[in-house]
Amino acid sequence: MFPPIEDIYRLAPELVACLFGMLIMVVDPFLPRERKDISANLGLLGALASMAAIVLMARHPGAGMYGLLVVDKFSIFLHMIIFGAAALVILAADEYLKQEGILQGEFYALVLFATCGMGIMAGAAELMTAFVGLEISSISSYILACYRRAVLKSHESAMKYFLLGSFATAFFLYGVAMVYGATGTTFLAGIAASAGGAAGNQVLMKLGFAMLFVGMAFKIATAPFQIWTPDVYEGAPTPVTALLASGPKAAAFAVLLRIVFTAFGDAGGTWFWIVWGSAALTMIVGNFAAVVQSNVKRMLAYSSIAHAGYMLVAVAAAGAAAETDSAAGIAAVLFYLAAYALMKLGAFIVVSHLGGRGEQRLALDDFAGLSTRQPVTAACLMLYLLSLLGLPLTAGFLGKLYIFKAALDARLIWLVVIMAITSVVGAFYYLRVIWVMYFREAHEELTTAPVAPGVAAVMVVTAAGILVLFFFPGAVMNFAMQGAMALR
Amino acid sequence: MVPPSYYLVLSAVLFGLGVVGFVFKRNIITIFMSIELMLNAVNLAFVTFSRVVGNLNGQVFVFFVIVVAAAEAAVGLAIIILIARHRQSLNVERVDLLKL
Amino acid sequence: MAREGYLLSVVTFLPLLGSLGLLALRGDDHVWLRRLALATAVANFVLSLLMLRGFDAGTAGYQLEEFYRWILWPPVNYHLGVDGLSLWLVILTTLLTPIAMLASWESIQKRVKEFFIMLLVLETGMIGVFLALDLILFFVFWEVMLVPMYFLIGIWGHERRIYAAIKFVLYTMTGSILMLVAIIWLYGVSVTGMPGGTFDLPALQLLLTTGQIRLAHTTELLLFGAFFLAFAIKVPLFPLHTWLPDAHVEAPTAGSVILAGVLLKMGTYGLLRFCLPLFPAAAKQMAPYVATLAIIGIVYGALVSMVQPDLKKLIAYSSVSHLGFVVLGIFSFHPVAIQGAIYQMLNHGISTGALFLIAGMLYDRRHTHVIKEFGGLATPMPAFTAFFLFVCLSSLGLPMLNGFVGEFLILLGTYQVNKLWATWAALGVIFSAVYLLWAYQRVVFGEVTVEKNRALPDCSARERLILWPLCVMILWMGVGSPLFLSRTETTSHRVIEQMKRPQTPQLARGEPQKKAGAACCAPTARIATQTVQNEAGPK
Amino acid sequence: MFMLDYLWMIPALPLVGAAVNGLLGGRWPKRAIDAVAVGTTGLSFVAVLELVHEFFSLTPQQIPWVKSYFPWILAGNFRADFALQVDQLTVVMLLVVTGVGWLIHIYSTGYMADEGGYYRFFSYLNLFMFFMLTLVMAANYALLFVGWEGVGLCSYLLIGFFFLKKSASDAGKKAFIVNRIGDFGFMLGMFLMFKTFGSLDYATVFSGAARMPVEPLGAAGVLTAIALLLFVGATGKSAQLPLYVWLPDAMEGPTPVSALIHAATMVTAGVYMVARSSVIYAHAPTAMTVVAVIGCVTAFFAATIGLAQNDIKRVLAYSTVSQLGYMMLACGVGAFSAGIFHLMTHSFFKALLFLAAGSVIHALHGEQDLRRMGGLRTKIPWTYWTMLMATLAISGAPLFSGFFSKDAILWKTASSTFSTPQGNQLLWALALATAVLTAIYMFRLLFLAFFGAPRYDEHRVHVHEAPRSMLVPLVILAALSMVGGFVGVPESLGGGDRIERFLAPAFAAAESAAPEATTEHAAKYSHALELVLMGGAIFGAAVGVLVAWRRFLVGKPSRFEGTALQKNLSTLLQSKYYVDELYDALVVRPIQWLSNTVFWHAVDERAIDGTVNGLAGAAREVGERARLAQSGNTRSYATWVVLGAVAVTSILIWLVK
Amino acid sequence: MSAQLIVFFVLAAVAVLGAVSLIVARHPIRSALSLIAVMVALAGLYLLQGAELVAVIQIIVYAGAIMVLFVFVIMLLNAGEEERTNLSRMARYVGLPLGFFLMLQLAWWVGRGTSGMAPAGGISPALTKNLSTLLFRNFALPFELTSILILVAILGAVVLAKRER
Repeated sequence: MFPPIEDIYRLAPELVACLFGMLIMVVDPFLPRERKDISANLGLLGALASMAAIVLMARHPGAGMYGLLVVDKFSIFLHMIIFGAAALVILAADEYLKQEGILQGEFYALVLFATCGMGIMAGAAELMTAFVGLEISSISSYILACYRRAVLKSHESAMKYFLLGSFATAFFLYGVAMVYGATGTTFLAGIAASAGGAAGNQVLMKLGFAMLFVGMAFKIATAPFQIWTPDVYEGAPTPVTALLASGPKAAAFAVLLRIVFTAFGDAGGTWFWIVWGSAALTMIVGNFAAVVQSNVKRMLAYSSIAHAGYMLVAVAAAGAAAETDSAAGIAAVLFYLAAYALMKLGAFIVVSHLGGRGEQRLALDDFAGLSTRQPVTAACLMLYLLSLLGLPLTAGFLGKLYIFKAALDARLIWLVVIMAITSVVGAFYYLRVIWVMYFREAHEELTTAPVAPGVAAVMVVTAAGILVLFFFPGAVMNFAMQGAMALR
Repeated sequence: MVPPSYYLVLSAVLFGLGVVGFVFKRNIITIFMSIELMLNAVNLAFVTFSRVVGNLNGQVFVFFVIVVAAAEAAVGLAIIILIARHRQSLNVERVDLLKL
Repeated sequence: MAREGYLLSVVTFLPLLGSLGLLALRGDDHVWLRRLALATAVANFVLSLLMLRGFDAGTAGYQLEEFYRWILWPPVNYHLGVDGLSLWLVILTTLLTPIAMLASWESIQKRVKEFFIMLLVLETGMIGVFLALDLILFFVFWEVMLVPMYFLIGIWGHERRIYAAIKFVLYTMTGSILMLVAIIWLYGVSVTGMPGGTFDLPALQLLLTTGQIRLAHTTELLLFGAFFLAFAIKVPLFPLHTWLPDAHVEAPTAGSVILAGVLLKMGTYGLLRFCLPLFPAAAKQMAPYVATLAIIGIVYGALVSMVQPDLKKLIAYSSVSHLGFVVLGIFSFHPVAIQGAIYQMLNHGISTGALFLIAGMLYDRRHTHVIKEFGGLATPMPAFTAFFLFVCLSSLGLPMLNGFVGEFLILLGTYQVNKLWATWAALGVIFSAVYLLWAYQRVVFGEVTVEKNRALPDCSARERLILWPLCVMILWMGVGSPLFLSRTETTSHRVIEQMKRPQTPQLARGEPQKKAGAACCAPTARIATQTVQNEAGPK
Repeated sequence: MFMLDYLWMIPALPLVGAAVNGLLGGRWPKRAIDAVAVGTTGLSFVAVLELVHEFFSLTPQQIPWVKSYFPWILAGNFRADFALQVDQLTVVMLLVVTGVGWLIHIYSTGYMADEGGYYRFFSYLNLFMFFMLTLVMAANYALLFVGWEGVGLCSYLLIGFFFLKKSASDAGKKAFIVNRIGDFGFMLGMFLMFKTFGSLDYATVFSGAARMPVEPLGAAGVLTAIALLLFVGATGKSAQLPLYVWLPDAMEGPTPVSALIHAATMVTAGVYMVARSSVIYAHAPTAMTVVAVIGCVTAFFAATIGLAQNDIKRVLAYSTVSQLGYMMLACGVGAFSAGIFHLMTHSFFKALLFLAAGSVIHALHGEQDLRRMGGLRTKIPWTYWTMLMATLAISGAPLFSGFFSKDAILWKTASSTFSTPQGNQLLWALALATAVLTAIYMFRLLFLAFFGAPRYDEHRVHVHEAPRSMLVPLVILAALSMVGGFVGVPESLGGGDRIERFLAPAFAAAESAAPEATTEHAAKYSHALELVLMGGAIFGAAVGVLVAWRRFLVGKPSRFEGTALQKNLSTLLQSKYYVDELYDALVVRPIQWLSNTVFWHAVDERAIDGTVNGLAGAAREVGERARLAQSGNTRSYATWVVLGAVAVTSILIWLVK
Repeated sequence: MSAQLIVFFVLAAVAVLGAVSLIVARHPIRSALSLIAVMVALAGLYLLQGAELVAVIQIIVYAGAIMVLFVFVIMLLNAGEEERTNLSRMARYVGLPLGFFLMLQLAWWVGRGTSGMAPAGGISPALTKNLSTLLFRNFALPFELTSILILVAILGAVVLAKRER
């Protein structure tokens, strides 16, 4: 009756995360105000421990929990991204929470729970499981978004995220129902097996897929479902924004990719054009809207939309190449996800550090002369921006390279051209931040708090990661490739 | 013997009404209600389909949906309370500090 | 696998090393910052001269090659090599960098540390561009160079520096991003001829010339277009030139020197290195249009430069005109003309570099580039006047000075191919005299009009130290051209050689099939790739 | 055979002088500078004499004697060596250049004694010698072009020597640029030559050209094209129509410069070049005709202007243009040796004229206006006498050098076989008219300057004879202009016409290509006829002198005087036919307008930059539009989601099959 | 026209009307009540399809617990009449039409797609036993996860409701 021990191993990271989450919930209330850092350390420890647990999980590949969950290279790769992101966020959040003076213990617990949910999404081989995982991560994120309870913007972002999020989830659920109705199962493999039955089922399948896509596209934030992103990202506490930008996106991509390639793989034609259009629209909207932003945080939000678009290009490429091989595209997505997580996390964390108390310092002008005030911070931020821009010596460049390659192999010339042009547009706003930091003189009253150790650590890790991913992409790319293979 | 498609059409209609409600309502709470309406529609579809495809998974899913709905309700209402506390209005259109 | 020492790597990365050294120094220790930077640059110059020793003028192919694997999939390699084309350009770079440093010895006072770091990083980038034989590696250097240049203009530039800097970067990126796409596409094509494909330039060249891979005509045109756009912007070719005047006027002296001296050459270098050998058919088809643009550039640039009130702008537009000659020479596909083009690249680097240095010296004294502000400088600054004249003469192509040899060869070669082009282009020879002599007259001749100028100091020892080497080079290259040309000879012929394609269409697969995409993804195929890669690496 | 092996020393010596003076002269005393400058040129003159001596010991097969030193340009199939050559033509030129050049150097030491930038002046002058010698000794067109442009540079520098004067630097610039226009043609000529013969070496080119058929009159073949293109260069360098405009302005330079560069040597480079390329021209009668006509018209045209100028140097300048026209005419009618002959004599008397004029100016403390001179005959006798000799020579007084050379040209023009007899007669008539005019304006100059009452303020200006350093050259040159002609006494006067026979081998190829003189042609143009025409020429000169005497010395106004026609005519002449104004209006201004208004502001700033910035603006516009979607209103957001859902479902259901 | 069909139509009518009144009602309480009505009607439909357990839970948990929570909050905030602002032209002129269009599209295509469908014969009746085996064995993972979900919800409620310090 009790599931075999291997299944426990297969769930190891999630379990560890949850255990630590609960532990924090138990411990935190008993901690005096000034010793809250214990729960911070516990959180960090939890994240790291669950990262370690990934190894345990990796040792037991294959389906588990009656086929609801699958451990493959794909899932492992995403686990690393997700839990890594969580660890970094927790690392950096400490300073933020202190300066904002908001209660901390629950924060880390929630981050861990959210991560757990994302982990489930990454490994889910069945739609309902994915859905539950999705809900866990979403609900935790709603709360996190609302974490600055004294701040109206924070509520607002939480409210918008919550309303629209559950709206989208409803669509997702409806899609699940349709697919279930059409195939009699919600197991991805099963769907693939029984797809394409009677004509009627075809309609249901199509509706089902459409709804599932809406749900996932919403989480990934691709046009026209990107609409919530800027507001939520801006309103949420910046570390949370960092998490939102990296973790859930990766998890949602995991689900989308599984749905698209495992469940609907052979029906490539049916969804290709949707992805195509959405990708093009997303890149355009994201990049152009970012040009006119004066709030750096919001600008980064738009840029993350744009990057979702880039990744979608790779998905489209994989789709176009579906009948022969889509590994290249999927691998490109995975690699880009990794790179993207690094640079976005880094950028948002630095921004949260610079934002100062109450996030008052997010306007572009507040970054003036940063290069003289905090050279290293400025240099790191520049690195992230250049990476987002896709300049060489950064992971972003190789990411773009792989996406371009996949897209060109799939002959998506126009998508490539759009991507190229829009990424040049990207230069506009990334460079603007750089020149404000470096070319403008700081106006006097600007003073930035010294970099907290946590933030420093995050900057080191992310910056190093970005460079390493450029100079030695071999291992990562190999892993991504195998993960991609695992999907088929 | 009622053909399943009747149920499904009904669920579709309810779902659609939920969507319309979301777009139409201004009061945050009622908007949330229309989401609940959509979830209910989904449940109906699940139950019906489970009857059609001949396994009980659908009904099991209904439980999950309900639990999720509950959780969402708890959190959502909490958020709504916060909003209501800080600005004496539940009109969703008045909540637009974040824009452009 | 050819491994002939590590000289090229050393030459490429020594400046980077130096910049790291600078990082270690204290920011306010200007003296030692300058000294260390200069020492690095000079050392690099000496090292680069060592290339001449190992370089055999007789062999056409790449020499002193270095080849290491970098990324397994797609197979990107660290592949350096030098040939007649890149040899002198590298030396030009290593020569101009220390000179640029000396030029900014005193004029740069804020953020000295960053300044010299940027210069050194820039040098690494430029040398890398000239030496890289792997398309991706090339592109990496090509893009990396943007950043330090962006900063040089943006931080140490003059009034409208921001606009200039951003304009510069956006212009360049627009071209280069498309080039990246084209590179990847080319890789995709290469897969059809070689399992796993390759980004390696010699390998690609071999595949193309032996007909193992063929480009469908439209494909070739598109790829050519993408590459050409990137390079044409860099050159800059009319009508893509408008970033140049702004960038030059706003950049600090050192920036302008490097920009005019080396960066512009990357465009023409790229044309010679990639556009012609890789896409001959397209190049031939487009030649008339390109030549027309080049000629327009020559005349147009000269005329516009004639009426510039700002000395630096004037020189900038003259660059447009001069590089028009180079492009024309390249696209006449005549060995003599190509020789001339290569030579003209070097000449322009030295002469225009010197001109900008001179403009910089005026700026140091009077903090303006406006010609009206000067006049009659011959009285207070005789030595300066002499240098200025000498450089002007070399720039307007007086025989026995370097400029003439280049222009003459270009026109001579072009004339053999197309009389009309050469005739129109030769007009530039007249106009160059007009604008340079006119500017010269307005600056140095006549009575001193502005009181401030009456007591201007003549060239300091440092400034003489900067200008003398350049003047010597100018004369030397004007009289002893064979020394240089003999080493570019084989290269220029090889370009023509590489433009040949086998006529019999074996495996006329223009487009890379999706299979190709697949093949290079399968791990097994990837291993195969590498094995092939190793033989196919440097040929 | 020392000199023949070390030809390079001849140009190298002045170069050394130039370098030494230019780099070190600044800190040296005048004496040292003189020593270097005069010494080096003198040495190269001596070297030339030695060379000539050795030259006569060469067998005809060894001529032209070519020595190649080092390759200058090597590229593909193009090769240009630093190679010098010597043949009869070169010898004459060398003697003229170094000889006259040396004299003028000596003269300058006196003339420039109290000018600033002394060392600069001499280093430029030496540099000029170097380039001029390179020009005449070059063994291929590329190297010739080096000298060609080099002398242009030096003339630019020397004209603008007094750089404080705007007019001076302007004149220098004008000279260089106008020459560049000529060089444009010259370069194209070289390119075409290379395309045709695959080389620019004289040997290859000439032998190649000699083998090609003569192109009929009126035909425009390759050789004609080459010849005409080269001639464009010649018009620039030798101040022929339409590019003569720079020469008069060039008088802004110091007088010795005018004497050396703008009278004796540089301006004759064009003539030399045409003569050097005689083979090519001989094969292109069309080109020949053009050359002849241009030369002849220039001669007349310039002479007319010379009549009305008041600046002593400008008069001489226009006379130079006119005399150069003669030489071109000679070349044009195939009388290359006559052309060179006149080139030589002209270099004597014209140099003398300038130097003498210089001495006059020197005496009057820089006064150049003829209207403020007069009665100098007694005050500066040496100058007067030497100048008289020169004037007689140029006016073609019998037995003076000018007489023989000019007469040779006139006769050859009349008897040319290159164009139709009518054509010849026309050219001859015009040339004769020019001769008359020459006599008039030269004697006008003489009378106005040296005769009559002094028209300058005698209290301030006390006239004094020039120092010996200036007089010696005057005297030597005077002697030369008197006797110099005897190397070319025509057969008709029982002379051997030595120079023609000496130069014959240099133009042999050209001669052979020239149309065969038919027997009746030979009969028609007999010695008798030649003597008759000669008489005509002498008579014409006499008339000219008389007119000048009557008008400017006696001062008796003719009936013609005072008429409206005369007034307009004289203003027209005084303002030199408004040619400069014409060029300014037709060429200079339009180009400036085009560059400034159209190209720079309209195209560059509006069109191109406008587009670029417009694109940037457009990006912002799109951004503004895109952000409008972010109304901040959740209902709108929901609408977007619904929109998406509808789109996706519809696409899947309706579009995807 | 069997009895079942009649019952179905009655319940369906109730559901739809309830939904409509949920939308049109100005006062939140009325909306809430109408939603409850919908739920009850749906519970009836579940019964009609032999899904007793679901029906019961629908009544107890959904209509009972969750909706009570809603009503409670409405009371707590004593939210009054909804003000029908129209700040979003988008929603008014695009959103509503599209919403209806989506409804019709779904209804139409689902109807067509499932027209042929008949209940699969011989299925294991929805006995609580069978359900629980599914729930506690095959779907144990999501089931356990829901516990975390609840935990998160509680945590969230705590965090958000806790008074500012």
